[in-house]
Amino acid sequence: MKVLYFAWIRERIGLASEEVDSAASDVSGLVAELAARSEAHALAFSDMRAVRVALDQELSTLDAPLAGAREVAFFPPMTGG
Amino acid sequence: MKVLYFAWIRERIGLASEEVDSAASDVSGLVAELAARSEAHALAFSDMRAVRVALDQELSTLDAPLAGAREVAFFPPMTGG
Amino acid sequence: MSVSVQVEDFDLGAELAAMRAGRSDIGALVSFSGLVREVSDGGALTLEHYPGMTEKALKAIEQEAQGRWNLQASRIIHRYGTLAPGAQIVLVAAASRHRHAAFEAASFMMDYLKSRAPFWKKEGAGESAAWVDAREDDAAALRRWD
Amino acid sequence: MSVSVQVEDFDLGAELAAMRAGRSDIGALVSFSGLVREVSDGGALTLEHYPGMTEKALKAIEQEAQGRWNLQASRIIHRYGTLAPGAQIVLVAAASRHRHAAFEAASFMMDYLKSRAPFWKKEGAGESAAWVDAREDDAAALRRWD
Repeated sequence: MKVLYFAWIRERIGLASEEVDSAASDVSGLVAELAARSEAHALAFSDMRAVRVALDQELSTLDAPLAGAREVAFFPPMTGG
Repeated sequence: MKVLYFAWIRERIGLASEEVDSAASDVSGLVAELAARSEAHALAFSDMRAVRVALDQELSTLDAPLAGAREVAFFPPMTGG
Repeated sequence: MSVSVQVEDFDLGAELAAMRAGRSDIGALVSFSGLVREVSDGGALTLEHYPGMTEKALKAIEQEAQGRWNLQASRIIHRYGTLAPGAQIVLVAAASRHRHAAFEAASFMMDYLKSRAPFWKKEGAGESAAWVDAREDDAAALRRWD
Repeated sequence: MSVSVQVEDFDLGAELAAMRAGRSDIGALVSFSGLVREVSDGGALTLEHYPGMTEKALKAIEQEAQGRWNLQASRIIHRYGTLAPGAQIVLVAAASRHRHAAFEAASFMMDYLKSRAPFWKKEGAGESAAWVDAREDDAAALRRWD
């Protein structure tokens, strides 16, 4: 799957996106895998209260099943408008 | 004093304004005097629930004292905007 | 912070641009435009007003809004005379640092204007022309600001 | 009934004029413009967004408003990239027969957009640049539409 990062999560990880082969069944499982990739990843995912997720461009939640999502995005709470 | 009429009250009375020497102490007294002027006046003032009043260009009420007002206006509820 | 009562049409974009020209302290600008809706017989709308009192009433409404919300700018324009379907009747606009103040102030000024500014609408022309009745829900709209 | 996500500025007057062009069934047109406020260090604002999801989210917000109110027209424009103090960030507009529907729909779309459209603001430039925190009162504003 394709994993995207935005705003300070992107800056902290140092990547806008990466291709990931995940064995996780839900978003939390994917986060655990990603956090193990590097110290930067671990730091970005150290406080999940500040992280939001979208599955295939739809807002979702951290306990949601991945259910074949092809694009998973992590970002802070939105501040548009 | 100068008495002004607007909208259907103006049309019913057939005048936009008239000079009036009134002995009335309040708006209701003035209305009674005006209603006695002609049948058209009487008709215009036959249902006072549909009439609003302004004293010197400030919204007022039918029981208000005239208190030296120089300009009294009668009109239906407003429908601007 | 200004009020106009006029026969002429106005340029909505220019009015809103003027409110924010040369400044960067406004975060939110809300505008309301009231337009003439086509009535069944396709006729025009005629607005009568009370010169002198109208300007006073609109200034009082704008001042009341300024007192209730922290506004950087506000504007009221109300036309009178005969207006064709689709024409602009009224503009009310409020600028503030935050969006809720701007929305509320604009909404407040419209509700007050409907029941407190001396305008009267007549629909149609000639024999079939009729004065528009005041709406009970306009009175109710006013009460929500008490 | 359209949504744009763009770097370029937009002409507010032209956008609002286009919504009512050639029609006479609109009684009320409400617009909200969001502008860049000067921050203490005088720097610019940079908006990042999620291409693809942004357009979907804005269309969903517009559609939700169309479902809740009887709207004759609506429009959302949101810019991204680097914006100077005073610049336009966002336009939300709603046209309806009656003013309360237009006010509510515009206010609703803004509240939803704040918490549901994937934009992130960064204030300032270089070392001192900082991501803007989400506001708790934006979440509260969203809940009032539940």
